Amino acid sequence: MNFLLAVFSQTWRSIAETWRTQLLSLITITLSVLIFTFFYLVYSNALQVGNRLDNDLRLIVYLDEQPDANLQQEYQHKIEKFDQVERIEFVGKLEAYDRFKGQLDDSQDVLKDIPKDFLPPSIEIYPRRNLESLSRIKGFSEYLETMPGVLKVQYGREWVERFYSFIQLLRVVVFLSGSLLILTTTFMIGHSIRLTVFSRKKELELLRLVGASNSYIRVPFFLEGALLGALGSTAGIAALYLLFRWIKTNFAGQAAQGMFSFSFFSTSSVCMIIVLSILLCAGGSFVSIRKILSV
Amino acid sequence: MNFLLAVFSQTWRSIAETWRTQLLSLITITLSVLIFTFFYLVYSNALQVGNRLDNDLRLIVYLDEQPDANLQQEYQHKIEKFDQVERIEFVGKLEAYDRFKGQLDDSQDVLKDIPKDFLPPSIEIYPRRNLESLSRIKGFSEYLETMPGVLKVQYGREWVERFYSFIQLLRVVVFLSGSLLILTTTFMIGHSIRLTVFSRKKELELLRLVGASNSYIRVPFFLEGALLGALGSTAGIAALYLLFRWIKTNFAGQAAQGMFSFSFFSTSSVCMIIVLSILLCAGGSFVSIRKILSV
Amino acid sequence: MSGEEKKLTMIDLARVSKTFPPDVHALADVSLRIRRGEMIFLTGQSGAGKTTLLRMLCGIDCPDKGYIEIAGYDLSRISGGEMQKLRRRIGVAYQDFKLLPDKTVAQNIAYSMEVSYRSRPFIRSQTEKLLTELHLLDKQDALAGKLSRGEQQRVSIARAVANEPELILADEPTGNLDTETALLVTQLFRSYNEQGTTLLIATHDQAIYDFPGSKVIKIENGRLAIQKPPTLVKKAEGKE
Amino acid sequence: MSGEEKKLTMIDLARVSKTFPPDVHALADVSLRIRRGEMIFLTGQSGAGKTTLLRMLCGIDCPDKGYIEIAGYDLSRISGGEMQKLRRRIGVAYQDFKLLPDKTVAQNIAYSMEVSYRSRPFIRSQTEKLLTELHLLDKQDALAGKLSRGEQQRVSIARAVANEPELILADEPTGNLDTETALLVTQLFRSYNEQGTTLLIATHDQAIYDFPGSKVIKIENGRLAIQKPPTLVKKAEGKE
Ligand SMILES: Nc1ncnc2c1ncn2[C@@H]1O[C@H](COP(=O)(O)OP(=O)(O)OP(=O)(O)O)[C@@H](O)[C@H]1O
Ligand SMILES: Nc1ncnc2c1ncn2[C@@H]1O[C@H](COP(=O)(O)OP(=O)(O)OP(=O)(O)O)[C@@H](O)[C@H]1O
Ligand SMILES: [Mg+2]
Ligand SMILES: [Mg+2]
Repeated sequence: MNFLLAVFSQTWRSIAETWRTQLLSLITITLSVLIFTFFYLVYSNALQVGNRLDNDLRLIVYLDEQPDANLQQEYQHKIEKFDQVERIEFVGKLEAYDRFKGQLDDSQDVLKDIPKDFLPPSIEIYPRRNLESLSRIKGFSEYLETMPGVLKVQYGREWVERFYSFIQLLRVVVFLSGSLLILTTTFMIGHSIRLTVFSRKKELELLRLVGASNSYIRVPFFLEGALLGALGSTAGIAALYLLFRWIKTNFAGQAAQGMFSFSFFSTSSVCMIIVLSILLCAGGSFVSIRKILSV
Repeated sequence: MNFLLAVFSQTWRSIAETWRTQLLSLITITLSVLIFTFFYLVYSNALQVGNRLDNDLRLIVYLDEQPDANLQQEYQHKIEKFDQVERIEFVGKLEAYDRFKGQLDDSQDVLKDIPKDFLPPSIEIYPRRNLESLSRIKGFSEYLETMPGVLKVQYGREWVERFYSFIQLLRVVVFLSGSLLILTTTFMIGHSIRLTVFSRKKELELLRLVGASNSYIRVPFFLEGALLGALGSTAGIAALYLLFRWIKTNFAGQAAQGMFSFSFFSTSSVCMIIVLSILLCAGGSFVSIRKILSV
Repeated sequence: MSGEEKKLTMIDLARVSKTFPPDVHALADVSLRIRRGEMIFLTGQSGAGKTTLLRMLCGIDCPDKGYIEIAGYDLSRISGGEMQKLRRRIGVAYQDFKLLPDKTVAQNIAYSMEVSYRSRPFIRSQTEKLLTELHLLDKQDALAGKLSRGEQQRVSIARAVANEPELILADEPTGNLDTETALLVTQLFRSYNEQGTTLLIATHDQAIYDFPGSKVIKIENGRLAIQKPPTLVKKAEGKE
Repeated sequence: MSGEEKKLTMIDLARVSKTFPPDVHALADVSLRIRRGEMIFLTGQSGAGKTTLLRMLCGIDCPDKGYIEIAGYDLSRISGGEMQKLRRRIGVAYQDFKLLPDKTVAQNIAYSMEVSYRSRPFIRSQTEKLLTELHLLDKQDALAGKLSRGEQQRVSIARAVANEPELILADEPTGNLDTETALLVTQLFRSYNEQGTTLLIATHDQAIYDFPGSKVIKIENGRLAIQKPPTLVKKAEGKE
């Protein structure tokens, strides 16, 4: 009872006396959490963008004759022998004609005099959307061309390559910046905590000398660290959320319907981040005093 | 002469005695420069990516009749009245047929029996590649549809929107992270310098008390700061260059031929960055002692 | 040493040595027994080893060789928690004061009582009483760092005695005090001694120990030299 | 005051006052003239204002009111550069020593000489000479923070006199020293005085100023009280 009272009054007093310096630590933590979560958010959304952008990726295999059900199965078999694919679609001559007509829209009249089967039938292959299968797409297309009855294999080679390298590059950049930032923030928070502890080194030493027990000295630091972590991470996440709303309303407008579905962290992730920050700060404080308390 | 000797021996002694703590500052500066230049590089390359990705952006205006030279000029005039454009191209019926034939490649035979003028003539309009003109593209397309003789206006609406919002988002993200990082690195370097100066506060005070002149005290700090800045920024840029090479060889391979032309800073930019770091660190040290030297 | 005698002993040193690098023999073979309730003065030239001895008695330093027992605890075997409890029973006035310059005088004095969970009213009344006795009541709320050295020294003494310790160790407690102010300190120490507190005071100030019946130990280059009365210091004995 | 007299004057104070918040009148209306080559002792109870006076003489603090002149310079009008040059001509032994604990004894002493661009051999020989006189030669390469308080005090005195200043200000220079060691310091000061150096020594230690012909000033609550001989202190005058 006495102990708890003493510890709380200690904590309270130290906060009241040092809040100006603590503010600096708080800003550090807030900034760190903000930066860290910002990158995490960008990274996780970037991964999703990658998954959506390549929905259009497909190989079109033009055939010289309309395949019957048997042949279709054979083709399917052969294709799947080479690589796992997401989906295979057979497009007959008439289907192709309808599509073309659909594209011409108002000017469908121009097709009036043309036989409905002037377009070749085709197979549309949607490969697995991952980077390994992409790296093999050229080989895939060459393999498909060797199949009997194949006129030509077409795919948005240029686009595919652009996209994948772009997305992959984006991932690498985000990942690298994230790593650099984690390094920096760890450094900063550690530094900040060490500074706080160090600025009170004399007081801690005196407490040891007059016989304060270990917990009497440490618990206030632990509580302060936890409080800082809680406040800092909450502020950081709040700032991130505001930023997120701002970006979403101002920049992701047109994209929102389409390929991006920007999402914030789930509530449980937010809680995790806050709890982690609290543990980190409290733990950091705790460990830092250890060294000083070797008197 | 005496002064210079004293100052250099002072500087040398202080470096020899405190290089362990200075190492921390050096790492801070290196990290900061690395992070900062990394983002700058990403940002400037991202802008370029934006400029290349949209080379494919165009509006296709299908016409019901092949326009003669007069009409062409009239169209051109009307189009340019609405908005500045990059380029306008007239595609005649035969040209359209040739293109279509080219696309069919090996299966050109299917076109054998079809009249060569079954495709409508069109105008291809390449708008200015900037965000304002993009935001008006819908209006542009509607305007074009009101022109006489226009069957249909087509453009990769979805793609255009996707791309632009994506690139714009990328820019915002990179810009925001850059700002956050500049904030953080400024904070860190300032902190680091203040710490260095503070750790020698007692010595500086003593120097004042025994009658050292201002320059006797400041010049060594200035030199040290400059040295730190030079070493730190050089190390940071060197690290960035290694990173750049690594990314380029490992991830930008396929893209290198196409849309990205990854480029590092020019030599003069590198020099600028180093000189700026030196000035910043030296100046920071110089200013920091000011406060202490008010004894 | 019998159990009875052990109970009466506050400080027991046996052949204690301490060497600092490179080869400063700060203490060499010091054996000493101080009974409860005694007031002993420790003298010796500057650099003789007085502070080193006192630091070992409150557990800041450890001896290289030898055996130290305080209030029945063997300092080489004591656990961390017990050491801290023991420290609460010892009041130390350090030669360099160890005051916190950014705290007020009252706060500085309160530190030694707070760690023993003394009640607030007790802390307040004790602080006021001591500051009155040391003529510092008007400085109660001044920052310790702003005081004159002599005032700081008195604050450090007040902090040492505030928690009513069983043992008071004072290192040069009157070095920055004029004769009159030093007298206040001496009187304070005497009154504690009369209540049964053991005191060990390291000092150069002949004025405060030059009275009939005073018990003085002199250190010379880390060794016990003269003592007055001569029976005070035990013969060197092996580790018991 | 005639020009001749002005040349002979080292320290000139006219109605100097200093008040610290909240309302500590550390100095009140102090007028004082000390001629070159004199050795003056400044005494007074703890908290009387001795340190405050010395701090103002070396320009660390400014008086609230009054006029201070050192070696012909009016301290209220002196420029920063001139103040620094003047400080090189004044050696100060502070009451709290102001040593750098992480530097060796020799380095600490060298500071006062390096700022005057003294040559290395001079610095070395001067350091050795002073340390020998103060019985500290074996501590030359020890870190100042590791020394005993008395040793530190002597180092701070050595630093104060090392640059052969015209004026030496010493604040309680023997507070942590035993009688014999204090004698070394007194002798050092005397020898400098004999070479013409002016000395102002704040002290509580009656032993070092209780000799025939000594000149003693006493401060009481910030005011000059007794002086010996009585002619020493000038009458309070207005600002000249
Ligand atoms: N940490 C240390 N490292 C090296 N030498 C030390 C250390 N502490 C003390 N000494 C040396 O041990 C000797 C005894 O020091 P101590 O502080 O005990 O002297 P003291 O009797 O208290 O002297 P004073 O009267 O000057 O305070 C001194 O020569 C001192 O330089
Ligand atoms: N910076 C300050 N702020 C507030 N009060 C101060 C400050 N410096 C000194 N004082 C007060 O001024 C008075 C004179 O202090 P000073 O240090 O001059 O005394 P002193 O004569 O040197 O005493 P001692 O012999 O104890 O060193 C003291 O009461 C002290 O508390
Ligand atoms: Mg000592
Ligand atoms: Mg004083």
